[in-house]
Amino acid sequence: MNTLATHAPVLLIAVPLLGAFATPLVGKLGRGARDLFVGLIVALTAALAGLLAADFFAGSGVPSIYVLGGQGLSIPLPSGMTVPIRILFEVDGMSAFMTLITALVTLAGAYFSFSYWRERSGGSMYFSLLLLLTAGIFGMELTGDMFNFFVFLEITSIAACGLIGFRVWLKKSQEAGFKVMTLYTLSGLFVLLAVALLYGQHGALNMAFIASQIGTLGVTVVDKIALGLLLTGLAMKAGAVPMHMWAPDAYGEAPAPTSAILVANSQASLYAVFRVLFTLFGIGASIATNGWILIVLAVLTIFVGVTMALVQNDLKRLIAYGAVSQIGYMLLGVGVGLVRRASLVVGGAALADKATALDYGFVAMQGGIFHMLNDAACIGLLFLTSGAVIRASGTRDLNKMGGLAHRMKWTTVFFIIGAFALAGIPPFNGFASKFLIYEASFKLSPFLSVIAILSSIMLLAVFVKAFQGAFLGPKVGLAVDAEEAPLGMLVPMAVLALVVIAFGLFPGFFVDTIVTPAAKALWYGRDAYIGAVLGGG
Amino acid sequence: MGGCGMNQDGMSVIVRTVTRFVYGLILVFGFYVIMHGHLTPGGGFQGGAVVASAFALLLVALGTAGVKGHLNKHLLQSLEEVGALAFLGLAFAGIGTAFFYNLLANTGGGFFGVGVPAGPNAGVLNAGGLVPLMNWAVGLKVMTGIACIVIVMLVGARKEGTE
Amino acid sequence: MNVGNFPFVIAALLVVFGLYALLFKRNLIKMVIGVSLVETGVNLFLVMLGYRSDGAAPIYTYANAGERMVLPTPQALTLTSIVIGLATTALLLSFAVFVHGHYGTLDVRKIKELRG
Amino acid sequence: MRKALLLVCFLFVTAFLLLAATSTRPFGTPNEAAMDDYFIANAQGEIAVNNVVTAVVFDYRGFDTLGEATVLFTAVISVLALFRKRREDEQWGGAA
Repeated sequence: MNTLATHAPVLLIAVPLLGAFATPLVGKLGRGARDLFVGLIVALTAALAGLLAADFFAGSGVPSIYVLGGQGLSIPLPSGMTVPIRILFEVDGMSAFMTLITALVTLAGAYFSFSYWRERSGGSMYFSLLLLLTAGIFGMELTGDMFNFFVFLEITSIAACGLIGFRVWLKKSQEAGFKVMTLYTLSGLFVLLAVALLYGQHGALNMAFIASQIGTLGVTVVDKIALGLLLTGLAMKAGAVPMHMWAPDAYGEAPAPTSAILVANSQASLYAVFRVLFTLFGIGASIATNGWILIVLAVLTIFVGVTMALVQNDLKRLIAYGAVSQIGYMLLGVGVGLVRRASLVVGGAALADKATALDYGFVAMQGGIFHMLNDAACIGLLFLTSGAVIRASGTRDLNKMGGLAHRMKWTTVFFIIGAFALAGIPPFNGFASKFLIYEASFKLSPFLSVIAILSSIMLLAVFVKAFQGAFLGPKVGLAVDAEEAPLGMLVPMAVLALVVIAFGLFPGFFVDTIVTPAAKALWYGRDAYIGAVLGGG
Repeated sequence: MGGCGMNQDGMSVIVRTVTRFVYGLILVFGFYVIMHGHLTPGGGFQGGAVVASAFALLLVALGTAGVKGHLNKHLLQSLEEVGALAFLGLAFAGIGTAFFYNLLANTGGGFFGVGVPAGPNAGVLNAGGLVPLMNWAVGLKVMTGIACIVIVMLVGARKEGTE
Repeated sequence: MNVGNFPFVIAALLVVFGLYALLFKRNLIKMVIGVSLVETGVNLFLVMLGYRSDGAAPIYTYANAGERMVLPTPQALTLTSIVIGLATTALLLSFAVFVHGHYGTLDVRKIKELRG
Repeated sequence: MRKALLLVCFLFVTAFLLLAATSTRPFGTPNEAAMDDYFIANAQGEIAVNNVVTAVVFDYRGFDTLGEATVLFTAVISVLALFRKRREDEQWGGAA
């Protein structure tokens, strides 16, 4: 038995935490030592995430358990008990998939930061917060315990707000910091209230146990209220539209590399929404309603995100609204899947057949989940290029930029790749996943896919405008002697660009190896998720 | 800002004298709460908060100039990181079995390994395995962390809050 | 003594008061107080869920033999969430300090550079 | 308009919370206490600790406590970072 792979779930959190606690101490030795240390920690974390994912996707697909502090690693129940008493991690296809996304974005963001933050103050604290944010996101994705999830949610909230307000000399960053912290806290408290209600109802905090209780006892009023609070809180944290007001501020005001990681943070909340809807409440008559709620949120998010992006003149804020609209595509894919799943027979075997026959609901889920990975890569790439552009031109206002393409050739190329991928233009990865979403949502309702396609076209117009404003035309202001971004920035951008192209050229391979297991874990993995903890099936 | 009683020189002589007297008592009580966390109500967090409140009292009563040299921000921050690392290290100690495995409890005497009789009893101080050690680590972390926040905000708010 | 659901209603009202302050007050500090009130309400709700009628504190040092004890888990959870509340309040107040430094006011109606 | 919308939201949430409070089980009568009874019964035997809450905080749910310590650490680092000593070009209204 490979011990490192066995301990990978907890090391994935413990290693960045170790890095975060030690970074300020190592930082006293000087910048070189600190950068080396953080670089090692980030590389080790990414390697662990890769190991975890490789181990899982090569295995049989049964969720694996890690019991914290138990006598044995995979014995969740003490003898004679039917309730798991310790905190445990549960890794299924979806969790393993999400850790891959986080690892990719963190790797690019952290290595970009080494150059980006070179001549700024407070570097040790910056990297410490960055590692804490990463650890929190990994925790949200791996934990199988409701309260533990809330704790990690709060870690990401506080670390994210510390990073958003990090450049205290910017007026807007402080306003954004206060606003985002208030809304994050509120969303965290909604989640905590829901956890309290579920604990009061079922006397336990383990997700699998609560799911099985809801399955056997039926959905009570208290459970429904808890579901409502969880959905509100998590959709708020993910930036879905009626509760999206913080998202453009957060993405726009945070330092560029952290904006990319904040998108991974939003996706972790989105993962939690899916986990709640499919695993915790994946049974009973109300799941079709839940699916339609997701679809309404999705359509609003796509539409409002793109429309608001059209009117922006601030480069970061424009990309931020683009990021908001992409959350809508993921919600749309999974929402269509949820509605379709409700209309099929409720039972593991029938659902498994539909997955192998590629029912349109399952295809929609594949599209939505694949789009999370694609969005992380291309939005991350866009935020990194925006960082390079703003650093070179000294402004974020598109009206005051221009002519950067003359001197910053590589950055221009990367921006084009990211923008095309986000708008869903064929050779890039955004097309691969959006096509699955269009195709599947058309079968549920043509209206949905029309909205999705039109919004993508509008998004292309937005990025053409931004491209024209920043890169084309005569050289304005600082652009006259703007220099190409240093190698330390170009390499992380190139890595993300390669990922974007690879996923666009070989979508079939990636869908088969990593996306399908993740979609299956949600589609019919509920019984396996519960069975891994409580035994039986 | 001057009107709220907190300034460079601190508060009146009465307050300062009482503070000097009470300060030690609060510290002793805080350390007692941390040390007996596994026997009586309390623990690392509560005790740490009590000790931090003693620091805050000192800061308010004697003023920021009065405690210069006693409470060093950088030292406090380093100690907090040491506390956090110690806690993480204790959690790592049991990784041979599982993360957070309590490998010292009930080893039969020695270092925090004494067992306790079942049912109500007066309590054994040398028991609990890693629990008392974790209490100390967390206590160190909380007392220095909160003190750090209080000092930084008290000094910084005056400087940064008004342009 | 049977009090039904009355204590839970009190906790819910505390949350409601906090939300009121958060939504309708115009001063940043009062909004922070609102957030704190919501936190207190949720913590109160959480710790009340652990009460068992006629139960004693779950500490054997002080317990009498054979006594019924209240549930320990909610107390542990509340401890965690109180510390989290402390952390968020500290950060919110720090942001309020800097907002005041930049804008010269704590009135939310005058702090609106981030619209649209 | 904005205020009316807020008021509607507020009233909705109020009703929701009161419904939650009234539909929870009565005060003092836990539905299900198997997990907590296990803690009460086994804290002394397994962890050798008299204070059951401490046993839960530092052993059974120790990972939550690590998270909680991390939250406090994050807050301290964030506050220290906000009030840090800045460079010359990082004063009010400095470069983006």
